[in-house]
Amino acid sequence: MFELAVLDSALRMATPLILASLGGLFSERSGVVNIALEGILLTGAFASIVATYYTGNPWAGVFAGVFAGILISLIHAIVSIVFKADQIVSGVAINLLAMGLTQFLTWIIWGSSANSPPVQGMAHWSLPETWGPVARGVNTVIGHYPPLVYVALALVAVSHVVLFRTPFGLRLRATGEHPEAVDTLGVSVHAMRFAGVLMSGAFAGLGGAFLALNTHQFVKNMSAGRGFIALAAMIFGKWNPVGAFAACLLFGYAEAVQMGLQGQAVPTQFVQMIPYVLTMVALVGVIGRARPPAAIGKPY
Amino acid sequence: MNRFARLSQLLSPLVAVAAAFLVGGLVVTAIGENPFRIYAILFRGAFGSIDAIGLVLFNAVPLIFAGLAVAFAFRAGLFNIGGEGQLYVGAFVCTLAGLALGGLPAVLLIPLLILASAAGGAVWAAVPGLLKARFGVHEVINTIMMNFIAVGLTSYFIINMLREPGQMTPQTSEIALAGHLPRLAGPLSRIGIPLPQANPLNFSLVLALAAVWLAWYILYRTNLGYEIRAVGMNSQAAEYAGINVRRTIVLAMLLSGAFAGLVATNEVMGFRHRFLDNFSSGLGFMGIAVALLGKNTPLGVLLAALLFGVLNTGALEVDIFTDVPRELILVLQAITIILVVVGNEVFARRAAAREGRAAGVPLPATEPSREA
Amino acid sequence: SAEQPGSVDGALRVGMVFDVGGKGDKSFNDSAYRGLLHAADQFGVEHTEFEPGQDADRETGLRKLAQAQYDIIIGVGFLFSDAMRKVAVDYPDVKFACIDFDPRPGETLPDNLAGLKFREEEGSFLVGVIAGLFSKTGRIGFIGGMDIPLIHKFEAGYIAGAKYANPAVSVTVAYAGATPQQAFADPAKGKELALLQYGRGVDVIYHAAGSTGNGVIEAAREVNRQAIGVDSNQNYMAPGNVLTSMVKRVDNAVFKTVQSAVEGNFSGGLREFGLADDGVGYAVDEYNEDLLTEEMLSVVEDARQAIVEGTISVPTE
Amino acid sequence: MSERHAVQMRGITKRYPRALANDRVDLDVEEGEIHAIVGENGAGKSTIMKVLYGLTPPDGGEILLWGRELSGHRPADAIREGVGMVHQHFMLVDTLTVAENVVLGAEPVRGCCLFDAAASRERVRQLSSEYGLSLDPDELIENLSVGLEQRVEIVKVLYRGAKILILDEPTGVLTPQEVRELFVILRALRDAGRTIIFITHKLEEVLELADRITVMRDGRVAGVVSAAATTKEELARIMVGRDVLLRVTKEQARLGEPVLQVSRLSAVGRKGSHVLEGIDLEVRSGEVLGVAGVQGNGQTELVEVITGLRKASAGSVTVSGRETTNRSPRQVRDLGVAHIPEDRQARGLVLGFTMAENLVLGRHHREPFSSRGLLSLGDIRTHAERLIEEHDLRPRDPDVDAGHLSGGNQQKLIVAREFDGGPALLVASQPTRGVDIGAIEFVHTSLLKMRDQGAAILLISAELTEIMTLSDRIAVMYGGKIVAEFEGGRVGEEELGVAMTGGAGPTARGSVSSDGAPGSRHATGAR
Ligand SMILES: Nc1ncnc2c1ncn2[C@@H]1O[C@H](COP(=O)(O)OP(=O)(O)OP(=O)(O)O)[C@@H](O)[C@H]1O
Ligand SMILES: Nc1ncnc2c1ncn2[C@@H]1O[C@H](COP(=O)(O)OP(=O)(O)OP(=O)(O)O)[C@@H](O)[C@H]1O
Ligand SMILES: [Mg+2]
Ligand SMILES: [Mg+2]
Repeated sequence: MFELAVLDSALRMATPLILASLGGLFSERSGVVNIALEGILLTGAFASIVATYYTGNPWAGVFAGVFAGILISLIHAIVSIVFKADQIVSGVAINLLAMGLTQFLTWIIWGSSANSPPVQGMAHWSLPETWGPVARGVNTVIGHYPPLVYVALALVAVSHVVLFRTPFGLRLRATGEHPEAVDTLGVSVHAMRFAGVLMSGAFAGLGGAFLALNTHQFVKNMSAGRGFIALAAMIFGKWNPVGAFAACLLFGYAEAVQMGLQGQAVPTQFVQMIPYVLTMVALVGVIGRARPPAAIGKPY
Repeated sequence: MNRFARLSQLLSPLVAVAAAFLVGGLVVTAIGENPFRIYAILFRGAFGSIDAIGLVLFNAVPLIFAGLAVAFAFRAGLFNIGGEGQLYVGAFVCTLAGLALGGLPAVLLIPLLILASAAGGAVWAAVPGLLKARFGVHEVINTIMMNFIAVGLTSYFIINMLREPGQMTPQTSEIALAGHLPRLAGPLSRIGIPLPQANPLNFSLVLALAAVWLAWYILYRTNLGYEIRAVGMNSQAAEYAGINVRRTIVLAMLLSGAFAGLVATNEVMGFRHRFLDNFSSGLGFMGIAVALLGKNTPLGVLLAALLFGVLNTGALEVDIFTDVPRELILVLQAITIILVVVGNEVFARRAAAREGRAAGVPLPATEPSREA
Repeated sequence: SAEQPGSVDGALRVGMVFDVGGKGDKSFNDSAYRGLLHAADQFGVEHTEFEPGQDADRETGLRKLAQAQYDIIIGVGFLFSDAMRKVAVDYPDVKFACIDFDPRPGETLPDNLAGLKFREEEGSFLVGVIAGLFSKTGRIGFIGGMDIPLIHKFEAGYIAGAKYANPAVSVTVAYAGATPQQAFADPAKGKELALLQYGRGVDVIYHAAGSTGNGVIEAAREVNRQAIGVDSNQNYMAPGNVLTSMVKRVDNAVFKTVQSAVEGNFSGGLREFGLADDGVGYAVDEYNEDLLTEEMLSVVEDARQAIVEGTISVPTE
Repeated sequence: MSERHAVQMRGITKRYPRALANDRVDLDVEEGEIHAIVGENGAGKSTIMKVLYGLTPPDGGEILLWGRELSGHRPADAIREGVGMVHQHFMLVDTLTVAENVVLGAEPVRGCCLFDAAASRERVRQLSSEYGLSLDPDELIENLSVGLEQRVEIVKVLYRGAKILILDEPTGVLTPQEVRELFVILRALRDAGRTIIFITHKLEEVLELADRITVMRDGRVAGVVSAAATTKEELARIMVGRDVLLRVTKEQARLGEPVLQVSRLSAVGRKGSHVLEGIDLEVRSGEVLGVAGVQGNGQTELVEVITGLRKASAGSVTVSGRETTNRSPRQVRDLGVAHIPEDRQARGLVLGFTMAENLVLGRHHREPFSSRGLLSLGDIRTHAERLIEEHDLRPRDPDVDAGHLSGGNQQKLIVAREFDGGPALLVASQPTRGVDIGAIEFVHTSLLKMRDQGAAILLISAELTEIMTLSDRIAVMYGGKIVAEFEGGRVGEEELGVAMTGGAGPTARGSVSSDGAPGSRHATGAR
């Protein structure tokens, strides 16, 4: 259970979850529930492949994923912030929209309702071999992760700093707790919430880009429920970047262990349940009540 | 509420649906198809014949149950994303009972299987309910997790223990004939509605309508409903009023799960007569959309489920007979939801503004009381 | 695609209903679709096709096609078995064919329903032989989509073949998921499953997991090991890293079925396609010919001969 | 007093869907004065201030600051022009620290873009010592008493360099000592040249503190008077438009059997500390026992234990001789205990329920409102119509949602419900908080009427005048204990105040407040 391959796998499985849950966190910290993470992941995945397909450059795909994530979360922002509609309804609708739109466009662009052709993937980062044994050593340790894994890890730290060490983060957190207070201080609640929701789009879009670029392909509904797991991780992590990160690692780890345990005497279906049962047990036993931002879900 | 507000309550979803069709039409045009032709085919698929209408209803039935499940829990302030898992367990228990109790006559077996469906769903929903009531764990996470677990568990039992002998297909044998819900084609033909015999519409529709009524009745005519709504709107006040909040949460989840479990009456008792692994393909999630579109009221759920039934049924026709894929319908559904909620807000604000203008005068300040 | 019932020029009308995954899956469904296109090319038949959104749509869709006077309706995938049985009886003038038909013991099919089965285990046996011969580590892997009987056939044949080639070989087996989503449409999961197996010394992995398997092939490319494709020839997807593909000639079956209808000699009943009639096989092309040695191929061909002659019987479970 | 006008508002009109909140209001505030605005609930006081602060755009009228027209109608514009506001409901973020709340929206920055926490702390320290407002910059708001929260609000305003301070009902939730301290601070601010606008219902305060007074009624200005030249009675008359009984008269209590008996009652808070310690109480039929105390000293918890909302860790509670210790709220209610909760919106009402539904809350499960698990809608409606009639609830429509009622009417609804059905014991917690003098008068007379009909009444109030006028006996709580008991009418405000603070400094808090019930702190924030 602790072999390197399993840990590696855990980190990679966790990466899209980490990105999506960080995204969800910015949205929810600003007071906007975001159950659209699933749809944003999917949209990001799709856009990243489209862009890579046409440009041949996976980094263009990364930017397209982020951009598409922002675009689709803009719908969520407009519907739930400007029009003050129910945030959960909006999220459900966006999930549907993402599902339909990505399949529809897959069909338009590639004539397939199932998947895209393979595209150029992202080269792993590594030091030049000419640097000698040191470079080789470093490469064997870190070289087997896709670049976006490092980006995700860095973003955990960045998110923590942004949320807890910048004026923006202070305002964002205050907006989720007590929007009136923020408003009376001359800070625009709408602007903060737009920022939160759009950031969630950017992060989850990036998560989608990772998901697709890592397999070099878009497959319909390839988010496969990860947006919901990310949401659970965010709650599990008590709306903190580091907490959410830890929860994602746990989920990723449980998933990897599950994959690694298969083929033993236990029926696969039971092994496949491990992450979910583990989550429930952990929630009851370790974590208990998590306190969401006080004004979450309430239009302002 | 004044008449304008009431009218707009009715009107706003209609306008939204129309607007969604407009947007969908633009998309269709953009891909070089004639939207009028596509929509004509869509509506032919949904309304073109008695058969088509029967299919609309048939497709609406599971959405009614799944939507009620979400809406009912919502009234207690709970967000039940676990409809999918609950309906699997409901169908599983129903199938088990239908296989085991073959000797019973229909008058006994049918009610028993209906109960079994509801009970299966209820038990599955009770777990997150209990965890919420007892440990305060957010039901959203647990219902999601329970979905995955339900799918895995039923899959295991269906494939490894209950699979129809000699079959590859991961499905059980047929349940006892006495447990089949009759199709509606026969009775309807007798009263002059020529629904084809092959149409899958069955008595589960009647159960769905009864469930809509029951949900409404429980919520608005019983103590329990009063308490559920009180807990949902203000659990502190409910506690103050002597309502056992934890118990109410568990009960609300139980009932919510029971509604989800009743999907089995259509799938297992009325249509396939067996449990097919992974039969649902996301009904539980569509239930969320249906409930929200129906504003979490039983009647709203019914209407929203019918709308989705129309779209799904028409989508099949479009998919078969044109080059426009069914995904367009998903897009259409999503746009409809977005526009309905936006429309509601816009209408509500306009109604409020009107009311203000109509009132025009300040409210009477607190009048001195007569006891003074 | 056609919309109006009744054909204009008397051409035969063919309707095809896909399995989960649908047109463009580069695998099972595409193989069926290729057969249809080939037939359209050859015989000028008209055709339409669609993918059902939910389970009940299978039966409804078949009926709609029958009502719209399609002459022959092909369901792709065993999930159509029940619906086909019912609908075929209601429309005796329409011909039906079901790929991977799942017969009940002792069942006889109506004259207008052809059940087309494949002995995937036989093809899987041969790619298993190749894997067993190729593996340097003596460890090979299998990744299935869902833990269901159909996929067990692939697994059982593959393992038997590998053991035939190398009795000491060990096979690691994994399944992707319990929902169709996770099982057949999650390449990220497939890739991780494969990387994990490769990380444990496995050097060849055979997948039977739809789009999830695309991740397996991607993993092979990434760590420069071998994958084995399934259903369609997937060798091109990562040249040099797809050892071979177990091809299931659904295209041939579809083509032949349409042909029989065109020529007026369509007959109902069960038909099984195995190694003997090229219903299944393994792919060798420019992408993998450098990987397969003469000796390997001769062992494989011997095995094929033995299976056809019945001296080797391949397990299905 | 300077000649300059700090604020001139001309013809301000503000219309809400259900009310004309401000109707051509003119307001002149001179530089360096303390200007009070008084008026009943809903008179439009908060609205005119929100307009001034830019929170609410007016439908008409103009605003001049120091003779210049105010540009823009956002709080940011007002803040820039030197206007600061302490809101009626505090605008503090619970989960942030004092310093973070103070600098929010105008944060000091370190480096390129990092929040400078050290500088924030330093500024808060500096400002609070400048005006004698001792505050710990690192304390979380959720751990502060209301009095301290208010200081944070004031520091917030000062931090932004406000020259005009608006305080909307700043004294409603303060103890007498805290009020006195606040006044000292406000006078100091005025003497330092700042202009203060001060909203209140409390006429004594106005006369004590203000230089000039604007009286509002029904959204209009009913008069502007100088504090030196008016009396309480005159102010009340301008406010309400009629003579008001400023003091209720009560008859001698006719004591009956003991109804509520509390002995050696203790309860433990979330963090394991004692929130109640060895409380002994007795309330007899026909008697009002007032419980005074600084908020957060266990009053909330005492009420919760008595009504079954919180578990006792030791001791016992009996009602009419029956043991109710740690019984469920329903069991307690069914013994004839009625309860006016301290926070009407958080506990007392389901805002999404209609008036009729709210009027049976807590009794919905009993005959005649339900039988065999089914609601009797007819009886519920009749009941509602009767209570609406008897208590003059507005609007007179049982189908209106309680959320659409004004604050005063919400409170009256609860009073009507809890008074109905002849309870043996009435636990009334802050029964007149935030309601105007007309409604206060009503609640007070009703309470005494109930007492005279033989009910036992436990009255908890932060309003000392209320305690002193209504109570037959007064118990004082401090630190979760009863520290003193007085006969009603035999004790002065001063004496009570000293007992309430346990002899310590005026803003001292007992050990219990930091982990009081979750609702107790919010109670002060909500209206
Ligand atoms: N934020 C708001 N949004 C909508 N309506 C509001 C809002 N605040 C108050 N109201 C409406 O204004 C009316 C009176 O509100 P408010 O509570 O300010 O009155 P009040 O001054 O407390 O009245 P009373 O004199 O009876 O105590 C109510 O009808 C209420 O619904
Ligand atoms: N946001 C709002 N929406 C609708 N109506 C409102 C709103 N705010 C205030 N009102 C209405 O405006 C009127 C004046 O309200 P305002 O809050 O100014 O009263 P107030 O004098 O401050 O009363 P109080 O003493 O209760 O604080 C109220 O009767 C209420 O009906
Ligand atoms: Mg008010
Ligand atoms: Mg006010």
